[in-house]
Amino acid sequence: MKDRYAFHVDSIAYLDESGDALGDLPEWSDDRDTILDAYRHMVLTRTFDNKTIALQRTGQCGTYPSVLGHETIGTAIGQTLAKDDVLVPYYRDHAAQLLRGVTLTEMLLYWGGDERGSAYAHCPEDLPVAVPISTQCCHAVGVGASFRIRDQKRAVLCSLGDGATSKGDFLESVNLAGAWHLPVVFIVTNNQWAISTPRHLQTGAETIAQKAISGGLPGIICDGNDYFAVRHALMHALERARTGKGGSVIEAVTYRLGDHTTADDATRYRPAEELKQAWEREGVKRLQSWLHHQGLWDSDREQALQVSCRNQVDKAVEAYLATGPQPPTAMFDHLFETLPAALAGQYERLQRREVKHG
Amino acid sequence: MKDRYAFHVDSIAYLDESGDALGDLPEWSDDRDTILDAYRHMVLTRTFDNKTIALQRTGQCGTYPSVLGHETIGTAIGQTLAKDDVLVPYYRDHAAQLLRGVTLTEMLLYWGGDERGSAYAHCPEDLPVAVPISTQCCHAVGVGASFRIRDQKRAVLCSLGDGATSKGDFLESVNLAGAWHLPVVFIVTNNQWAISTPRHLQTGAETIAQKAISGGLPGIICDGNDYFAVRHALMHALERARTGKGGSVIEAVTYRLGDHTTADDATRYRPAEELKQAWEREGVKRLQSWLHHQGLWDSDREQALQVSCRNQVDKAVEAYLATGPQPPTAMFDHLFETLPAALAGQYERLQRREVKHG
Amino acid sequence: MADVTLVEAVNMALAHEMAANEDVVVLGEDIATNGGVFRATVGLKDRFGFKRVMDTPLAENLIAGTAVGMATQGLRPVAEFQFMGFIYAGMEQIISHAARMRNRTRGRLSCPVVFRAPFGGGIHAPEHHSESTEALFAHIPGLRVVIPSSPKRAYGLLLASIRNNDPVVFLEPKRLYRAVTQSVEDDGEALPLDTCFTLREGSDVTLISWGASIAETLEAADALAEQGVSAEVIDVATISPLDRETLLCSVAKTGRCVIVHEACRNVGVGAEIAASIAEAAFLDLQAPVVRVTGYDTIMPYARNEMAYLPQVADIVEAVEQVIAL
Amino acid sequence: MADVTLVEAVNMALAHEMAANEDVVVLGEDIATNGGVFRATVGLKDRFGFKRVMDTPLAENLIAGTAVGMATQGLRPVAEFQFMGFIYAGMEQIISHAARMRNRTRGRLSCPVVFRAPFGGGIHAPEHHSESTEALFAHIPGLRVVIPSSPKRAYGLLLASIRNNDPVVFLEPKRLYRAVTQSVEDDGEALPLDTCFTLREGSDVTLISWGASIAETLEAADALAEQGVSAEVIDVATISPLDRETLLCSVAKTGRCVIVHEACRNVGVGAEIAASIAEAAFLDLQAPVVRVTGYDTIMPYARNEMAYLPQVADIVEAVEQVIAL
Ligand SMILES: Cc1ncc(C[n+]2csc(CCOP(=O)(O)OP(=O)(O)O)c2C)c(N)n1
Ligand SMILES: Cc1ncc(C[n+]2csc(CCOP(=O)(O)OP(=O)(O)O)c2C)c(N)n1
Ligand SMILES: [Mg+2]
Ligand SMILES: [Mg+2]
Repeated sequence: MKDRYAFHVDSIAYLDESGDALGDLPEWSDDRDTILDAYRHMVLTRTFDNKTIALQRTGQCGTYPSVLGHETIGTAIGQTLAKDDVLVPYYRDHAAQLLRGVTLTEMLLYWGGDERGSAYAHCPEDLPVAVPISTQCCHAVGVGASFRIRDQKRAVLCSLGDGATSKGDFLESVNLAGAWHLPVVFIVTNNQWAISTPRHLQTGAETIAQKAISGGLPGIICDGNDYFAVRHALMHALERARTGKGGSVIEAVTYRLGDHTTADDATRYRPAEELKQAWEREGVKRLQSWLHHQGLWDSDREQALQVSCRNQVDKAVEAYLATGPQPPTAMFDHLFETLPAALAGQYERLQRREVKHG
Repeated sequence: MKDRYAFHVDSIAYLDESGDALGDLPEWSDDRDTILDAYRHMVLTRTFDNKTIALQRTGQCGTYPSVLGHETIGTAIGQTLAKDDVLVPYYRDHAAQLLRGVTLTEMLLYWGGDERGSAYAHCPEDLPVAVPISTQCCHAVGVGASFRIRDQKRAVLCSLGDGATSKGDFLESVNLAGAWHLPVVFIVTNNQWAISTPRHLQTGAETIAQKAISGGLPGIICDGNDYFAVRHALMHALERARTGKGGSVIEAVTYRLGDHTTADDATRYRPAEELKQAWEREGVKRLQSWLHHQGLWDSDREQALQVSCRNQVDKAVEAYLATGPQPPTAMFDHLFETLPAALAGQYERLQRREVKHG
Repeated sequence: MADVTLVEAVNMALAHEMAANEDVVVLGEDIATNGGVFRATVGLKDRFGFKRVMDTPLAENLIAGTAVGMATQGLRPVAEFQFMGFIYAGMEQIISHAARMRNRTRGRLSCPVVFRAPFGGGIHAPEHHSESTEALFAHIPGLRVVIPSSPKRAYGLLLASIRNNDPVVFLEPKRLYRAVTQSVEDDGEALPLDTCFTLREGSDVTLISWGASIAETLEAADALAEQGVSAEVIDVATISPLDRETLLCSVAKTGRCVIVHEACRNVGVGAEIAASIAEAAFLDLQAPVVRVTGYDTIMPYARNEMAYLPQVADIVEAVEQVIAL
Repeated sequence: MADVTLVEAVNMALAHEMAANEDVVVLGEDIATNGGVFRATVGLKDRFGFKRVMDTPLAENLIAGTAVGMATQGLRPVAEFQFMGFIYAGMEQIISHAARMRNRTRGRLSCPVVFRAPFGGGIHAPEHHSESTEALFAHIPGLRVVIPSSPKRAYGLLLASIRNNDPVVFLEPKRLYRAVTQSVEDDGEALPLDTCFTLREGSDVTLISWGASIAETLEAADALAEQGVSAEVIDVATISPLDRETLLCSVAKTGRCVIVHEACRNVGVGAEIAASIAEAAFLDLQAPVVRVTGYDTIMPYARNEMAYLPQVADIVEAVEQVIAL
């Protein structure tokens, strides 16, 4: 006797590589302003990225992970999340975080090695970047559980990379989201690499999205360089979450166009040809082409945008470079809510030492 | 544009609840001797179980997890594994371990709180019980990897409970088995409960077997009280593994007929009616009925078997109770291969102390 | 006023604070319907509902991390690990997130989680059910480590730990769970988290201990009194941050000190206490600070576990040794 | 004979032992094709093949547990954690299995795994990339903890660790990875795992350190020599089990002791050393044992990390303090 349980994941796309529609676009594509905003934001993100890499190369910033090739996903996340949803980002979510209200200067401070970069004056409930891979997934379900406990109609967006899906945290969290019916959407940026580890060494699964099945969640794949596909998948998933229909997993397929971080040299392990081909599919140019085809964009606007982005970034860099370091004693300031008596001696010693040594 | 990736898991069964064949039995069911052996072993296991619970109740054994309801799965595992395969058991695998060569006395020593219970004189490569749930899954893929590294055609059988499938270890290991194409078969004893946590709170997944999909492994469900189904699933999976076709996940569906352990009282959380129904489906009686229907069993044989099992168990209990404790200094004997000089002082102090305090 | 055991006092404190504060929630394995394998959470689900009393899937890393996430939303989760031997899967979340969320965000988010776990040996349980690894947590900045050793201190310290706005690892000596009863008033009075408790005053030697070993330490003090030795007994209780003041004042008075703990000796909390006292009370000490501890071995299985645990005679012998100097 | 850096010496030892013994295998994230993010495993894949040099999926718990499983089959896995800050997910496997497999099976199975991880601060890396939590492992019976501080010791101690039949946590001070070169002969000579290394003899004070802090400690010894203070410098190197003999002999000679480590002070390895010396050398000590350590805070991000790390001036000041007594 045999019974069969069947499962599936679908893969969606709206634009081809050259920015032509593959068929009908989603209804919301009428909202041209938002789409123009998206494009502008992608360019801002890329401008910031270039600048920050330059700062790192000249010793003015710490190790930095380039967002090149991830602008589309981040922008779609930032645009789709509601103000009172919560973003649980990973370290390549610059585009999303900026739209949430993290300032360019905060971001520079963070990568420049200053804790104040995670103080997020404008999105106080969003989580900071979790450096230990995949650990943020557990936080996301915790935030989602708090929404359920308090009967709030809010969603959590948890972002992670393809490498992160191999770590138990992700799978345990997907399982909890399913068991507790939590309003948590996981979006996996499958950029084909985890540092030097290619996607096929990361898992034997045909898709990343199918990992959702292990927790009883729906999974979907979208072209991560296709703004319409990513945003559409997100809108649907977040709406489900907010309306009590539970969590889901989105796999957004893209390619990491840069090195892993400024400390990495991808030529050691990555075929040049593969990179070249990936550039053909990248999302910023693709959305620009679509806008061109619609008559919504031209080279004048492009030039103006470039100038304005550079100005914005330059100002942020200025503010960053003008921010003096915290005093050394700052390491005690937020260790506990109030400094325990047991640490008063160390605090004073540090104060004295600084006065002495400079 | 939409692409679809499809997945499935099948569920198999050969006997109905009363031990009648649902259709054709597997070919190997001609081998009546092995099936009779299986039944005899199930009865031995159950005899041991009853006795050990009695020992615990009278202060002669430590906390003990009853195997009631799990005899069929364990027996099928023990019969299907080849001598040079490796068993990575969990703590409810008495039936399997006994067939591997663990002695009844070793088992009593283990649950009686004596490390020598894991010395396994007769199956030196099998892993000991891993108390921290699910952690053994990682060991199993490690053993599987060593087979691959050394080009050995051996399989690993990793056993775990339904609760254990929620812990990252299992999912990470399934993923590695898929990515590295390892000869590891995971068998999940889904007995509906993890202590007091029912299956539906453990995961939102419709089946446990579908968790295999997250790592790109095949998954299959079998009736865990149906000796033919469990053994057939195992034979197929192990053969695949040994012949380089990779790992898989088997979900064996049964019911924990006893308390979680002797320290537990399941009436606190479990409906009596559910338990009653489960007894209708249990596997030992079911195989007995099948044997009866085939004319292979009768009450005389049954009585003789009961007597012989009791004798075997009584002898083991005698040997167990006659085994004096290790000397306290035994705690140093296998800490390292040789005792580091740094610990010589502590060792001597313990020796002296024992002489003094008795 | 009720006569309660230590584990009942834990339950009382949980119930009190859940009633007083909606943000307090409880999660862990088998804690809701079953009331916890040690019955510490019994009755909470019926009183406060499934929403606030949550049975989790079997995954300690997830339990720890989910609690951290909840806390960033202002909830005050009390997360139970069924045994301390199973807390290690949660270490990454405790070390890398719970202890750091406030610091990392410069106070924007915080982590008022209590991580509860029964710990220690002596109940004849299987492997991994008898650990005492408080030292691992005491070494992590940003965490508090609290260990009660009586029903009253369990009640007052657990209330304080839940109300505290930072993460607390709250370890309950399971050997004492039902060892004694004490009359505890359910008055919501918390105890301080930064002070050791002097259980008995004395002038000849300071005995410093915590957790289940407090029982043997007090017995040893009795035995010593019969020999005419007056022992001061201090329950450290708030293991980290450590109240060195109380300890040093006592040693300044007695000039001698013996530290007793069940955990392994090497790099245990006793080492920190001994090093701190030996440094700060260098001129007061008339004898070296001596540690009476578990051995630097794996905790033996049940049959031999008593050989591992510090006994009254070991403490008395150590005191005799330092007194002789 | 080649002039090599510490990380090159690590690579040399790995290559040597892989060539000598087929059972030695290497696994971790990005260690094969990429040769490790610090290049410690560079060239191994080309030389020994994918079968013995394995890029793993991204899961530290899995890396640790897979290594344990391999070891039960007699392989000798060397598992790399990319940074010590990411080892915590592997703690359950290291504590509950690696350290216990031999004991649990009464010697039937064993666990000859080396868990390698770069550790310590000073390279201006992001959060979690600068930890020094050797104390957590030193507290676990059944584990060895080894920390080299020169290319020669890296080579010799790593060979010894791989050949040792028990689990070793091998921590590499990444600040020293490329700080100096030393001529190291690839002769397969292992160093002992149970002996501290006396780097410099002296008579006035014993300076005890390990890891990257050895650099500042040696500099401090130079500075003190100019002041006429003769400092003995000992590199503990084999952190656990701890060679107390060498340390005590030195303190018996000098009567004074300063311990220097980068990790937090509270319940650090320095506490164990200080407590052991203060107990065993009670009558030899002319001043309290003083610890110069990192603060009991979260390691600050890059901009302020130097304020956290013990500096030469801090060591000199501590020595002046104990000499003044
Ligand atoms: C637990 C943990 N292990 C290792 C690292 C080091 N590390 C940083 S990024 C990274 C790869 C992550 O890959 P992926 O999840 O695919 O994200 P991507 O960088 O490709 O966007 C690794 C191994 C880490 N930060 N945390
Ligand atoms: C890591 C860990 N957490 C908790 C426990 C305590 N515990 C022992 S058995 C068990 C339930 C396991 O359930 P399942 O995997 O379904 O196996 P079953 O007992 O039902 O056969 C728990 C929570 C443990 N041993 N290890
Ligand atoms: Mg990636
Ligand atoms: Mg179960």
